[in-house]
Amino acid sequence: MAHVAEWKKKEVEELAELIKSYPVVALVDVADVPAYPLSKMRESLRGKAIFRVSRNTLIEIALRKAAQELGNPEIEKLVDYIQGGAGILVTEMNPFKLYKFLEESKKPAPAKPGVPAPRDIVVPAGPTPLSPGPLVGEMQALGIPARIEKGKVSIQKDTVVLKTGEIITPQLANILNQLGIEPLEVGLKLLAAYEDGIVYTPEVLAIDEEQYISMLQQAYMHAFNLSVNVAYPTKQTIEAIIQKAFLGAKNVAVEAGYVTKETAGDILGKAFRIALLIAQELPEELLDEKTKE
Amino acid sequence: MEYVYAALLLHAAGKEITEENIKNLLQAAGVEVDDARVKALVAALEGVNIEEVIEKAAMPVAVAAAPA
Amino acid sequence: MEYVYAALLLHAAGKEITEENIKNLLQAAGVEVDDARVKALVAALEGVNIEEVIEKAAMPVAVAAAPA
Amino acid sequence: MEYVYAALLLHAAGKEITEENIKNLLQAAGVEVDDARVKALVAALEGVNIEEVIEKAAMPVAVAAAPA
Amino acid sequence: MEYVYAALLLHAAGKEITEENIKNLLQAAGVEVDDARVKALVAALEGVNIEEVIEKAAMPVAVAAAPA
Amino acid sequence: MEYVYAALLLHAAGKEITEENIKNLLQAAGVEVDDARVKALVAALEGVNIEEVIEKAAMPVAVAAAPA
Amino acid sequence: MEYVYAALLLHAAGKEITEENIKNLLQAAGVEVDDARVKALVAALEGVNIEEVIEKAAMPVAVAAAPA
Repeated sequence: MAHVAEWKKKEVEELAELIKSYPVVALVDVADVPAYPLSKMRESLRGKAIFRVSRNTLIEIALRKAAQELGNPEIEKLVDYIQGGAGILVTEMNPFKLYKFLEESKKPAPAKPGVPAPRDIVVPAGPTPLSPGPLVGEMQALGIPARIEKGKVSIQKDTVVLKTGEIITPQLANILNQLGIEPLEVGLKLLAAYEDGIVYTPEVLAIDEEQYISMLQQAYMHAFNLSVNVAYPTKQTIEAIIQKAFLGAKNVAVEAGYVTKETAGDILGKAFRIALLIAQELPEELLDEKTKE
Repeated sequence: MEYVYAALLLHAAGKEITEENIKNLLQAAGVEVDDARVKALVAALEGVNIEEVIEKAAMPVAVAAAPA
Repeated sequence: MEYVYAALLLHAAGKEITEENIKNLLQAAGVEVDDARVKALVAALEGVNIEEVIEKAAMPVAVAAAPA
Repeated sequence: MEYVYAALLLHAAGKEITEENIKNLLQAAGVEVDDARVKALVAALEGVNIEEVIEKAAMPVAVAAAPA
Repeated sequence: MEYVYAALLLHAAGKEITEENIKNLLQAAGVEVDDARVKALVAALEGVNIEEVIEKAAMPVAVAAAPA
Repeated sequence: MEYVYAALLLHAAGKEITEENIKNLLQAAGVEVDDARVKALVAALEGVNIEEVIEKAAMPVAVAAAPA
Repeated sequence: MEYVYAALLLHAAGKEITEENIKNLLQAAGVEVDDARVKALVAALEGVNIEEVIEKAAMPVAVAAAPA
């Protein structure tokens, strides 16, 4: 039997223990996250989740061990999602909330050559703290309208320097870094999350909040319509119910040409509008002075 | 609606809107007149400033046309 | 407007809109009834498709409610 | 406008819009009738679908949106 | 909707909107009254200024024209 | 509105809208249930095609908003 | 839609929208609960001001008035 280092045994032990003691276990990829943002992220996770970076092989062993000890083979499915530089994150947040939280805690990061732009990169118009130098020429070469104003470099107008998916060149990275523009994003990339026998992938977890909001609104409108249409009054709908009844009554009266204090205006108005519209169809010489107005 | 048009015709012609006048008009048009409707109409129009009402009716046009 | 409400109450209740029914209702509400107005209303409503007119009033919001 | 109201009264009453009918009506309203205008009105209305116009008038905003 | 019309009839007639009055009216219309619905309606109307609410409804164009 | 939501939840779940079911739901939501309101709701929904009613826009204000 | 109605019922009842509360409600309605949907719903609604969202839905007139 191959010798296994003592620290590895201990590490697996600890990881398995974590996996066993939280309802939600997520795998995250930290390969692209530099040390500093990573420590920032650890901070923001404090109190919400426990986060451990380890070796992929040790995570795999720990998952299998936890699955066996819990008698829950489902957890082992997470092994298939280990990728990059994996870390393990255990929490009580539901996987959807966890995903949302991780997305929201992504931080802007400086430009790196060779990396695709996650979205259009814009150099905004306005003054910069940069002093005149060779950089101005480089900017102009890249189509950035830079000028010297009051002894500093100033950008004349908002300029898109790179479209989504285009690769950042070393020259551009340098310029963006000098300007203090951070076009990239770093954060923990969720690979998969397990809870209650189900493994959730990012595609499933990326919920469209707008859609839920429109569903809420639709549900509310349904309730509103139901309440008003069957005249079941609630605090929110009593006014609409009264208005519906009133307008129904008024419309019937107007349609019938039954003049009351409330309908006189509508009925006379309607008759007048009809007359006006008819008058519009008539030749000019037929109209008297008043109608022409 | 013929009762309403009769009232407006009288108004446009500068005549008073009375039961008799409306009745006359409707009869001239060959309408079999329902006295109750004439009565009710004249009563309802009492105190109504027709000129004003008509002007307002033309107004929504202006309001509606307003929003940019 | 109480005369119109009475008529619509009858309509909503599936009852016939007759002079007598309207009168009854108005009296039950403690209104001193003007026969001419009752007559006029019933006459005016003849030939009006109440259901349709009410519905017409409610319609356009459907447009509005349709989520963009 | 009294000529137009006269025509609409006839239309609402289900009568034909003829020169004679309009003249009768206007005279009953005490209006001094201009024969040429009556003639022109009747001729012009021949090509107008009054029912359609009435429908349009029920929707003030639509009307409102119309004027260019 | 007959319950609501009953309430509006009472309002238009200047009477108080009480469970009893609504019930009376509905019975006069020949409606089999459901006490729970009467109760619910009267409770919902408490504190509602009907006049104001109706006025709001009567000005559809103004409302509609108010830009969001 | 919680009573209406309860009814709609039942409807969406394909369950019958009965007083008991609504009461159960409201209690599960921690609402102190008013029996009269439950009764009134069930009575109001009797014979109603919910699918149709929830899609039918309720606010009649829009006469003015009728699209051109 | 029953999940959304459950959320609105909780909101209207002044209760917190938690996985447990929604699950309870759905089970009380006899719905076989899909945990993932509950989780997704609760996560999506976190931080959403439901009152505000609903109010926006309640103003269809403004929408309707928006000229095309």
